[in-house]
Amino acid sequence: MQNNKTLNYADGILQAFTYLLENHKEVFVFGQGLWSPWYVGSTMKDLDKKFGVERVIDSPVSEVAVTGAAIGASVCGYRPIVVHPRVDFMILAIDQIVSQAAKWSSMFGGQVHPAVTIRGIVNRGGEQGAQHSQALHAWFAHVPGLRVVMPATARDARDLLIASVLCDDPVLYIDDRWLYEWEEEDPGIQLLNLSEVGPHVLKNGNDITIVAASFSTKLAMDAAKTLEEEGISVEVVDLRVINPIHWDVILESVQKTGRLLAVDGGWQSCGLAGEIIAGVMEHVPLAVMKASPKRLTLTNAPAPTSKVLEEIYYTQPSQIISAVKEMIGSKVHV
Amino acid sequence: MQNNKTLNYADGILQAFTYLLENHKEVFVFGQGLWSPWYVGSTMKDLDKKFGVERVIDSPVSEVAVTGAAIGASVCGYRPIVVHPRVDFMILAIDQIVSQAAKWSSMFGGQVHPAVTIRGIVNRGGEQGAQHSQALHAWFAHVPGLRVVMPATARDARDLLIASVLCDDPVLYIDDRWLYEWEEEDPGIQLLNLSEVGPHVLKNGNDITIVAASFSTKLAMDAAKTLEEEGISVEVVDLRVINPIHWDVILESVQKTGRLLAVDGGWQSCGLAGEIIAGVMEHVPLAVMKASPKRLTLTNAPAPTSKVLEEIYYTQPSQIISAVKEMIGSKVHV
Amino acid sequence: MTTHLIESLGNLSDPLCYQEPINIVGENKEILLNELRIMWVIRKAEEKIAEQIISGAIKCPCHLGIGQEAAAVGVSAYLTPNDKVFGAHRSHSHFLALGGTLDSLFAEVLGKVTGCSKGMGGSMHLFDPSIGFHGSVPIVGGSVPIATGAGLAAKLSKKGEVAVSYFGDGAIEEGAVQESLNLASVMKLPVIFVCENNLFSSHLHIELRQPANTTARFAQANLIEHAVIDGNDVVTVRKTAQRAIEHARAGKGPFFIEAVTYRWRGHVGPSEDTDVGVKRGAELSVWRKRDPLSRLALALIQSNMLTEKTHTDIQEEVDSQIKEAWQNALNAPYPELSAILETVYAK
Amino acid sequence: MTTHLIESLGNLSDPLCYQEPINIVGENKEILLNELRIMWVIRKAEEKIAEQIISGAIKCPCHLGIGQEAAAVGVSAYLTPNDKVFGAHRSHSHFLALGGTLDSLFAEVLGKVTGCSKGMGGSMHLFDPSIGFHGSVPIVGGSVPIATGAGLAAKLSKKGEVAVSYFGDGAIEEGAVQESLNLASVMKLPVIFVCENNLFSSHLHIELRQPANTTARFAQANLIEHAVIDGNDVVTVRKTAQRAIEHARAGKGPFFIEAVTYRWRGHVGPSEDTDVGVKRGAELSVWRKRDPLSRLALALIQSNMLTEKTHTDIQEEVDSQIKEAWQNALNAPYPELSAILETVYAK
Ligand SMILES: Cc1ncc(C[n+]2csc(CCOP(=O)(O)OP(=O)(O)O)c2C)c(N)n1
Ligand SMILES: Cc1ncc(C[n+]2csc(CCOP(=O)(O)OP(=O)(O)O)c2C)c(N)n1
Ligand SMILES: [Mg+2]
Ligand SMILES: [Mg+2]
Repeated sequence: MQNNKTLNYADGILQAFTYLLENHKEVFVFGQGLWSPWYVGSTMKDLDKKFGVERVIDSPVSEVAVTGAAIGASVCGYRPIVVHPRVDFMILAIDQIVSQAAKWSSMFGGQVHPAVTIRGIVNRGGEQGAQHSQALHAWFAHVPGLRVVMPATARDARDLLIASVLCDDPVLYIDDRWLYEWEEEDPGIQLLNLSEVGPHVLKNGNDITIVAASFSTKLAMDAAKTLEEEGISVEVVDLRVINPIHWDVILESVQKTGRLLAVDGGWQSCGLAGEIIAGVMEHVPLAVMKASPKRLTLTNAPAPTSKVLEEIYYTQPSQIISAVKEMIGSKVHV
Repeated sequence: MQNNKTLNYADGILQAFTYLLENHKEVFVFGQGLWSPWYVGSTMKDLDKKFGVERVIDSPVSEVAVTGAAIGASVCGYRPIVVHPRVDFMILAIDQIVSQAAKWSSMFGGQVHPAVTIRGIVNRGGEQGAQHSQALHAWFAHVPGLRVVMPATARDARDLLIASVLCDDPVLYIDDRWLYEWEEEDPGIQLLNLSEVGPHVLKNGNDITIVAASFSTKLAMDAAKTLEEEGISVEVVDLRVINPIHWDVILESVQKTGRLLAVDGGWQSCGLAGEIIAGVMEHVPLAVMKASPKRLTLTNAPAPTSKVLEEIYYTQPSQIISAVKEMIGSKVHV
Repeated sequence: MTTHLIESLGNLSDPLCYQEPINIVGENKEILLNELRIMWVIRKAEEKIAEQIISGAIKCPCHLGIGQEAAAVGVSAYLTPNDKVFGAHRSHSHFLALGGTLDSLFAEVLGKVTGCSKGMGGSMHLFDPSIGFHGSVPIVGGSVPIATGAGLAAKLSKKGEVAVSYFGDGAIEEGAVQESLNLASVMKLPVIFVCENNLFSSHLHIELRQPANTTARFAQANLIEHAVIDGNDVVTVRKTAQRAIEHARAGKGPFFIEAVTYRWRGHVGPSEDTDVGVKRGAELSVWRKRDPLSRLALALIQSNMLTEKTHTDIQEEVDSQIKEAWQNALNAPYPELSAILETVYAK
Repeated sequence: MTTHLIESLGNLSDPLCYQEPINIVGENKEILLNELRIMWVIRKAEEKIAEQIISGAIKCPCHLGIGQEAAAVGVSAYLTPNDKVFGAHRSHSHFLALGGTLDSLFAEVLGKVTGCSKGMGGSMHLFDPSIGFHGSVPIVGGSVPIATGAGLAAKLSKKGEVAVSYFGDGAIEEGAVQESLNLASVMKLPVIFVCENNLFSSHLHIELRQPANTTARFAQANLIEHAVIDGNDVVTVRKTAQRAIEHARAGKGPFFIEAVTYRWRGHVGPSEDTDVGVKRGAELSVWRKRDPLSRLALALIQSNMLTEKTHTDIQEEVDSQIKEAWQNALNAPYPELSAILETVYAK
């Protein structure tokens, strides 16, 4: 697989698991659905068969105990990866993630670091409804002590999963099923130090900066392509790690373009898009801004089921395109 | 009590419980510590004795079941108030709050409304440490379907608790122990419709708008007083209800002053202060702004225990004063 | 009282047992025929849904309970619309057994506004308080604390109502369910916990998830009255439920029914999952013989309460009901787009 | 195997019973004297803390286990520093019994940088891996899944290590604990669950929170080997722990010890809570007679292994250790202010 010219997101994840289990004996995987292709698409295919059920462990329906147990194993020298097939299920274990894993280093004076990676999958659409569609990354990005990774591209899906597991801090790794088929060219595995990974410019442009993460980055790229054809030059900044955020690349880009559109697949209030706007507006001088910043986020409601409602519930590239045009077209509000 | 000239926050809460239990037979209270003055200060003193242990029910250490049971009783016509003596304990029940209570109306087509009020107390300082000091209101403000109330003043502590319980939606009511002694004049109980309650101007001013909620509002008021003496006129907007936010009063105030400082007792990233900045900067024309907006939030770390560290961990009025002076002193970044 | 810990389902988990016609001695014919008919309604409704998933008409995830019909039908017999019933992800049977209409179920599964949740829920979120069904949700174990709270409401209002909480053998692994059992027990709440133990949670057999294959252990640990029964015998379920409901209505606290059963289809969708479930491939064909419908039908025929002809008539009548309901659902409109924002808060 | 469900603690919860000197027939004198000495260290350390809370020197919330010393001392006897022990909010005894130093405990309680958690934890967050103590946390039940994971690590690394999880009768009401029991059982993890049942969770007696006053019911329901014992008898605790540890080290899975005990002080802080705890006022004075220290001391004296004089010497020696450690802690510096930000992430 390593020599393929292109890689898709799902295969990127599978490669990362394979690499980690092959090269690091202290890595094991724990969660629901691991002995059957259940919810995780092809991202973990046959890992149990390849690496044995002792290291790829399917579990009872006990999110708290399983997550806590992984944290426990991590403070004993292991590097477990917990898999929650949906972010919605992961929140049952939130106390273990936020009050335990995120705080042990601090509470014990930096003497212990739970090197656990918790994978939560955003899995929505398909009329699954309100309890099976949540994307709550903003919650976790709120919490010091956690690193929160949201890859958009296939290479990041792989390289950031590896970096997450090899990082000594507790990491929340959130992937999105809507990205599983997204492909890109692949130069092979790159070993990264997660604490040094920050946002990067996925596409250069001059007229406006779109900041996004995960599937929203893909939406932004799709919109940017269309806009480019119409002569509007969009810079897309892909966040990659949403906590802690490294601001430099974002600030530089907005300094250059003078316009900021933040796009996020989570809800608006106290969400990631608002964080980007706040962080930028605190630091980029007002006079640089050519338009008021704007955000596009999920509809402010629980996810509906009916497909006719799903269609308008989720952000479409066309909305990004309109927003950009409005921001470019409009003068600075004066 | 009703005829007192002044009222403090703790008594405000006690009056609300008393009013509700006296006047609404479908109200009952459920949670830990209710048969003993445990964690809740004087805010629930002797309610069990006055209204009976059938309606003021102490519980096992089972946050999920107790919260879920209150939701269940609420969909059967009751108006329960769940009491979590700390926000930290409440998050164990987060699935019930966020995936159940917040979503039942939507998921079932608006045919049912869990009229439950969940009281979570912010109880920190005193060397209690990382797991007993959290203020996670931003999480709940992120979630459509919940109303999130954070009273700052004694009257609001009372009147908004009553309004929360009489509101048909699930409400998270978050009070802060550091406010229990804060007093104000009391014209007596005012019955409010929670869906109409929004931010209000607690103090008029012209030079800068400080937006805050709960204990941060008190900090802002303290700072504003000092600043006033130095000739700086601060407008303090107290949020009161942080989800959904009614923006008008906030936007009007910033339109007037041209400066925004958001102060919040939660963490910064994806927090409430960032939400205020984002919402304002999206809507108040750039040209109106006389300075970049700024936020003051909790130190970006879990709460320490040692008192020497606590002193610098929590925001002090002096920091607000310096920030305001810097914003007023500085020209607009150009 | 000394209680022996139940550490195994024994014969109840052996698919070779309990295949014979059920015991209907002394039972009322009309009641039995009605139960047979409702079970057919459930079975055929779910088969229709399976067919329409394959056809592509249904998009939403459906968890079919084909093979498990007797539990819901037996449990519902002594419930009234004032009782409060809560389900989970696999709740078509719970809904229909209480009298939920085919029209509103099919419409809901299609996301139509005439659905029982106005098209906002789909298969996993059913709701009809007029029949006493107060909601099903797919977070495993999520509705069990809520049902417990309905029991608390019933206790407070002192009208003899009971709450019913349906869940599975997987759900018992959730802390939420464990906490609820203690709460209901210590507060003596009128809650009937109905654990449909179909031996599987998704692809995993209970023996890979728990140290024993019976869940009534937890009723015992919480000192809750309980019964472990053949969940595919509608008469046994009904009689047990009667006992449970009387117990709860009388203020004696909760009751736990472990109804042992098996689902014929996969965890979600129409397939049989024989390639997926650990242990499942070998067992399924044997379990099909412990069919709740044919075991009742055969018993009725052997006792001359039913002829093959009448049995066929019943099925044909149900078929045409289903056909009509499906057509109604297809013809119904989708919700207005404004429903998304309008249902978030009460007006 | 047929197991009878344990539905009551019987005499173990009756404070009038188990007041006599403990049985030390056949026991080694040095071991017993050492146990007596450690129990004195724990008792006097906590009395010192109580005194210093009253004096105002200690600000942080301290949950004292005075009266419960035997459980930790007995459990620690056969543990090695490679084993992984986890505690909760009331863990001074667990820490000291494993060999944690008075200096580092007192300094931690004062928020000093020489504390076992470098002054970042306080009384409720103790940590010293060099003695096998891997952390205590005050979210009730919070460390139980973590200890279970240490058991998983031990199982994976196949070195015969065990994990120990201390918790209380209140914690068993948390879903986290219930899920952990199942997980440890089905995965056969080498975890020793030690439930110190002191009959109270904060102000509430167990009878107001659970339908029975014993928690071993849940070990039974999860098919976990267990023992319900007098937690104030250090020899019984030690022997039971030995059995439990051998069981776990041998790969036979978890073990659950219910050690019945009573705390003499209030839920938090130095007071006695006799006005607060439902049922507590009447019981406390009787429970004081089931003192783990005097019952051991008296047994030693009666068997001529100890004289009153030696006993006084031991106590005085401990007193001076405590005095010195307290002084060291007072003299130690506070953490640097930068510690707040520097400990959030690994370097
Ligand atoms: C909290 C949570 N965890 C996991 C899931 C995924 N899931 C859906 S149904 C199911 C199986 C539940 O098994 P059981 O309770 O026995 O019900 P059955 O499917 O057998 O009817 C699982 C694990 C979920 N929906 N919610
Ligand atoms: C999740 C959570 N809920 C509630 C509390 C408050 N609390 C602290 S200690 C305690 C009592 C626990 O009782 P038990 O487990 O028996 O331990 P004991 O205090 O008796 O040693 C409670 C309820 C908490 N710290 N965490
Ligand atoms: Mg099942
Ligand atoms: Mg206790």
